[in-house]
Amino acid sequence: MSAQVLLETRGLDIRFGGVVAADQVDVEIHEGRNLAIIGPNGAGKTTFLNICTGYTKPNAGSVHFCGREITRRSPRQITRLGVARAFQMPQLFAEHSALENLLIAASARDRRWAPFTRLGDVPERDEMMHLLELVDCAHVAERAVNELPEGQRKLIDIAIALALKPKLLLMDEPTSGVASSEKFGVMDILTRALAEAKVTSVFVEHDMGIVEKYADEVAVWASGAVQLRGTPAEILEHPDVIRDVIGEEV
Amino acid sequence: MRIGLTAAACATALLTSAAAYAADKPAELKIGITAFLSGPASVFGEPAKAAAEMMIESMNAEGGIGGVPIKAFFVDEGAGGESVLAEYRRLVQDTQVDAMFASISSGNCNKVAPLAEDLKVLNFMWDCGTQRIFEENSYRYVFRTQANATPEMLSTVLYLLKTKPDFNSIAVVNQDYAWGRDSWAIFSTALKALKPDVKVVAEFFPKFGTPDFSTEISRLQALRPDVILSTSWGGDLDTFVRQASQRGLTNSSTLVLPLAESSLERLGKALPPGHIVGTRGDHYFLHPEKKADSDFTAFVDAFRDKTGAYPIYPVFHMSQALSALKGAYEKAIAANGGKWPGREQVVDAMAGLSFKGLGREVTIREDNQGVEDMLLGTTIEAEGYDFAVLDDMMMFDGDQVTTPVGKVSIEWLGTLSPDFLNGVNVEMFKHGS
Amino acid sequence: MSLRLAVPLILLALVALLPTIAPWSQVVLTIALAKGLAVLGIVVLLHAGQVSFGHALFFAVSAYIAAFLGKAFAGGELITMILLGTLASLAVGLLVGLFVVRYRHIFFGMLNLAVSMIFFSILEKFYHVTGGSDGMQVARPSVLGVPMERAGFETLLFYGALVLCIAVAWGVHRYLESPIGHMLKTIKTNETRLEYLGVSARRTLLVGYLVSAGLCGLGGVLMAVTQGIVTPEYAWWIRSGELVFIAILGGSGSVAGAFVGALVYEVVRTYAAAFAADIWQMVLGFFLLGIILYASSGLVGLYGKLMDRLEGKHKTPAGGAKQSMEPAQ
Amino acid sequence: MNAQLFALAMFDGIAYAALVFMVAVGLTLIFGVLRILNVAHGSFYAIGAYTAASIGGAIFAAGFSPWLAFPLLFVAAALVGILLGGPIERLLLRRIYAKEDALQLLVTFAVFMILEDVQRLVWGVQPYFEATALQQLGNLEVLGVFYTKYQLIFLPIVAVIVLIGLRLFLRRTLSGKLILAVTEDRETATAMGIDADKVYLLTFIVGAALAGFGGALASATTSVVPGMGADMIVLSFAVVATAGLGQIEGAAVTALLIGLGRSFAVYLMPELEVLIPYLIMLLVLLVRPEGLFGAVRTRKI
Repeated sequence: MSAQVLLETRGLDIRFGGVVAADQVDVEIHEGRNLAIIGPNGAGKTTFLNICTGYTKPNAGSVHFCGREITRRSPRQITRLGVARAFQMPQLFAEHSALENLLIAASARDRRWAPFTRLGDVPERDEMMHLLELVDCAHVAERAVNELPEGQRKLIDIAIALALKPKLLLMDEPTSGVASSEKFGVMDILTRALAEAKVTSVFVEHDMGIVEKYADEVAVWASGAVQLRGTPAEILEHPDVIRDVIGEEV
Repeated sequence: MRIGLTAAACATALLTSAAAYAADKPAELKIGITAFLSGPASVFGEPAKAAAEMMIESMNAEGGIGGVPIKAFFVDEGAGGESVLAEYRRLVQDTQVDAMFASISSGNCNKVAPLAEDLKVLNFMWDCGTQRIFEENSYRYVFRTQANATPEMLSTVLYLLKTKPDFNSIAVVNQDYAWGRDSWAIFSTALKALKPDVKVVAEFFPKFGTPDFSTEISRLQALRPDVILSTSWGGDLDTFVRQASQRGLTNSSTLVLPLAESSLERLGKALPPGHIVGTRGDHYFLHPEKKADSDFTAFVDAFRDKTGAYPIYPVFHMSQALSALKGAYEKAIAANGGKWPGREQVVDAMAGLSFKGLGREVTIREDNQGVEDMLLGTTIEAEGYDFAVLDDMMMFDGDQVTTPVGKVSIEWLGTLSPDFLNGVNVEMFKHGS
Repeated sequence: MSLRLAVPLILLALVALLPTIAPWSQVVLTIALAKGLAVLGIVVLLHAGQVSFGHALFFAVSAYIAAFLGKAFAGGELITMILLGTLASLAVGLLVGLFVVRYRHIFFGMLNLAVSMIFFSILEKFYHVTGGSDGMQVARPSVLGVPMERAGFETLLFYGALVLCIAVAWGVHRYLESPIGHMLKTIKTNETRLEYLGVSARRTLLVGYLVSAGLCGLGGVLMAVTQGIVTPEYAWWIRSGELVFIAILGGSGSVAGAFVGALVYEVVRTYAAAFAADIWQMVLGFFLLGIILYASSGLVGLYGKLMDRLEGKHKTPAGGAKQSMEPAQ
Repeated sequence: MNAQLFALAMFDGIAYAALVFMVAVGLTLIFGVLRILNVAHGSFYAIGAYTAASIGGAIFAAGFSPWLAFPLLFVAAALVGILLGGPIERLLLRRIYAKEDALQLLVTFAVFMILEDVQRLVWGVQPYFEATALQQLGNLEVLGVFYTKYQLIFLPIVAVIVLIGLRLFLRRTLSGKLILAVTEDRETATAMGIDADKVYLLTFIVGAALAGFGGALASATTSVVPGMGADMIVLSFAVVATAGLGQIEGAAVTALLIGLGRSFAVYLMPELEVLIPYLIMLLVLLVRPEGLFGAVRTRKI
């Protein structure tokens, strides 16, 4: 593969009590190739994202981003290097409106503390409105985020991550909580937005239809380790996957 | 509505202040009294308030002062210094009181003295003990109608040296605030001047309001000083004495307690015989010269009926302040040809004033400090009282034990020599005689 | 001009004029303004969802600085006192802040309490330096080199404080509306996300903490020169509790509420102490309970509701000058 | 410092720690379950002391046996728990569980202010002193120094009994297990059908009664004066935070730490005495931000 390696983990290992959440995980994520992570619950998918973003510290192993070691850095430092994250449960600023959530993110990105400028007047406002349009949430820009339906909250959560203009975006089940009829709509919006922003994405996903349509590569997780990796076509036809993963999901 | 009233009051104030002299006789003579009605020091404030009410009632029944009845407004010092100052201003500027009695706490005296001077209102520091105020500043409107810490401590040293001349070592357990620190500075300076060979074996300043002296008592028992001084008062003193007597410390050391007169009744049998007690003046419900006086005993009985306790020194202090007020007005009225005096005339009349509260006569010196005789005694058990009373009492001459005008107490005390002890006039009294 | 805007302006004018008709109120009002500044400090932290039960510390630090300056320079200079006092509070705020911003909620509150109690104990214990529990006199300072009489000084303090408070309130309001102010609020709602934006929650809180320490410091100097005396009581935990009390009374999170609360509190306290001397604490206690149970948005919230009713609106409108001073709840 | 002084400081520290523990353990129990830091706990302590001292004074004056002083301790504790704790939880705290920490704390602060004045209205301002219980047990001479058996032996034993009793109550009885379940995981416990209202009420009563018990025990050794609650509560806060919120055994260890620290300070550096609890708290929290025995909780994202 010619694409440059963005993120690379070597020998990640962690366990909680008796549960093995990561066991010798070696993963490479390549620029421009969207990776879907699939696998049964408890396989360690979220833990993988937590380790990559510094929220959980591994017992052993290393994480490199763009060639730089980030294993024991904090989420904040890793974010500043260009890794953004969207969450399974949207992590929003509950008392702020959708637009304000994005404006805070944009101010954070640009280090704009500006103690006497109103948040609503920062120069990134137009850019953020555009981002809201991109995720199809412009019409709820002024609404408080805790009043919005889950689907829109997920999109805003992702938009916050996109607002940081990351090189790599890690998404934990972007379509969970979204009505199944809307999932493809949401993913269409997202893919468009990701493409426009030239962001590589990694997403944890349970819906194989989504994986098939939107992923460039798939990694199958089980018992804290990557069991298989390949293109969606290869993976989704693999008998083990059909038995252990898809079987469970259907 | 309130603002309208205030405005009217202020307008009147402007008019009257223009004619501060030769004022008309007012409908009432208003005084503001600050006292602790909450917090630990309310053991002093509450009896003083009760006494003030009783005394004002009886003064008013006899025509008040120059025919004008007195009306008192009380301020709770327990509400904090800030609140006291705000109330003080309100009483002076809004209620337009004629005089202020402030205060019990030395800290509050420090605060109100400059304020009284600014507001040009007659202020009696009716109970606080700090000797510093008139030594560090001079005032026109501020007077102290009783003694201060220096005569109180010096007389204690004298009493101790006269009754227990051979003691060698002393320890101190005082409350950790200005009174505790200052009184020890005065006491130790005087003691070192009068008996240079005494060893100070321990100095404890436990936190004000501390509930537990166990550790200090353990140490004192290990050190076994001949004498233990404590100028504490109220709950702190009670706690210390009780814990000390429970653990036998009172058997091995003599306690010297300059403020214990105010705790005698509460302590009951916990304070055993043989310990030295001061009265912050000649304030004692069995005052050897007064206990045969029917007015005095009638007051003591009435006070007991009202409050359930014998009067303690703040009651005497209150009587002195009220009597000083009466004396000053009467003197000013006389000087004014029988007409009601202006405020400044009353202040003028304070110079050299002598007045008599429940105890002996007190005289105001030229530095506005009152001179008062000092009574101390040693505890005994006596029939008719289920608490310790005083025996082997000594009365010291106030003039001799008060810092001379213009001198700073600590410096003056430092210049005393052991001969001083033999030069002071002492009158002796026994319990029951 | 709308009624909603007119009433506060009329109240402000009344406060400004009151001392000319009731001179004794001048000092009470100055004290209320001084406390209002400190309460504003509490309000800033409330935006981050944190409650400090030790902010009296900063109040006391600057007050003692003023007292020491006055002692060292025989009176001293008001402007120097204000500047150095506030600076000292900021310095202590930085020192304490670096430690306490690692904690949240009860721990944050209790650690602040502990630090302030340490300072309180030191003030009480080191009698020979600090005057112990009796405190220190604050000599009346000169103002820009001009020595002052009491009356003139008090008037100047009052109007100076009033102007200062208006300016500071505006500044704090702008700070809270700014990006960094909004980031402070996200510490309350979602600190994890803030970190995932690449922003240090601790540093953001530290900035807020410094602002609040500075505000308390400013209030402390003002209080010290108004009172003419400082005592360790300035740093006592009950005093910190009082600041939080006033913040809630005024309307938690409201800039205007800090001052409204402080004014009302001082008046209630003064009158409760004067007319119910035995039970003034109880009166305040019930007052506080009533506010929390029946009007938890505080006086400013009550005012908002009243105005809504007067204007015939049943739902809270989005606009309005007063409204914008309140945080989104 | 020689061996004798060392031993004396130990004895003093342990006796003091026993009293502090009694108050702090009630506070931490309440916090563990209700998640409220109860400022009014200081008032419960003071009222317990007043109750024991005033009832004691009355019955001993009437000629009853001085040994009644010991059952009286429990009566005072029960009165505080049931007459004060119960109504306060039911009528007041129950209405504020949904509110922010700060408001909850302020509600208890308001209760504290109210109870301060209630104490003054009921008991006046004169100090009470009722040491019958202490006098009944007499003194003990250790290393040439007299100690009261009450402080040297009785208080520490009571503290240990309370500690063991609480452990047994929490681990062996149904009510105790319910309390523990709610302390450990409130959501799950209520989801499993535990009647949280009842658990809250019970906990608050027990916690308040412990504070009252602490006050009653202290009343034999000290003057009962207005304002005694305010100092105790700050000290208990320090103990509870240092121990880790909701940690009962931790409160015992911390109380001992603070008690010993304080008494050694009196012997070595009296100036530091009042600072000791706070210094210990700061040092502990610098190293262990959750307190000595507190556990780190990571948020699930």
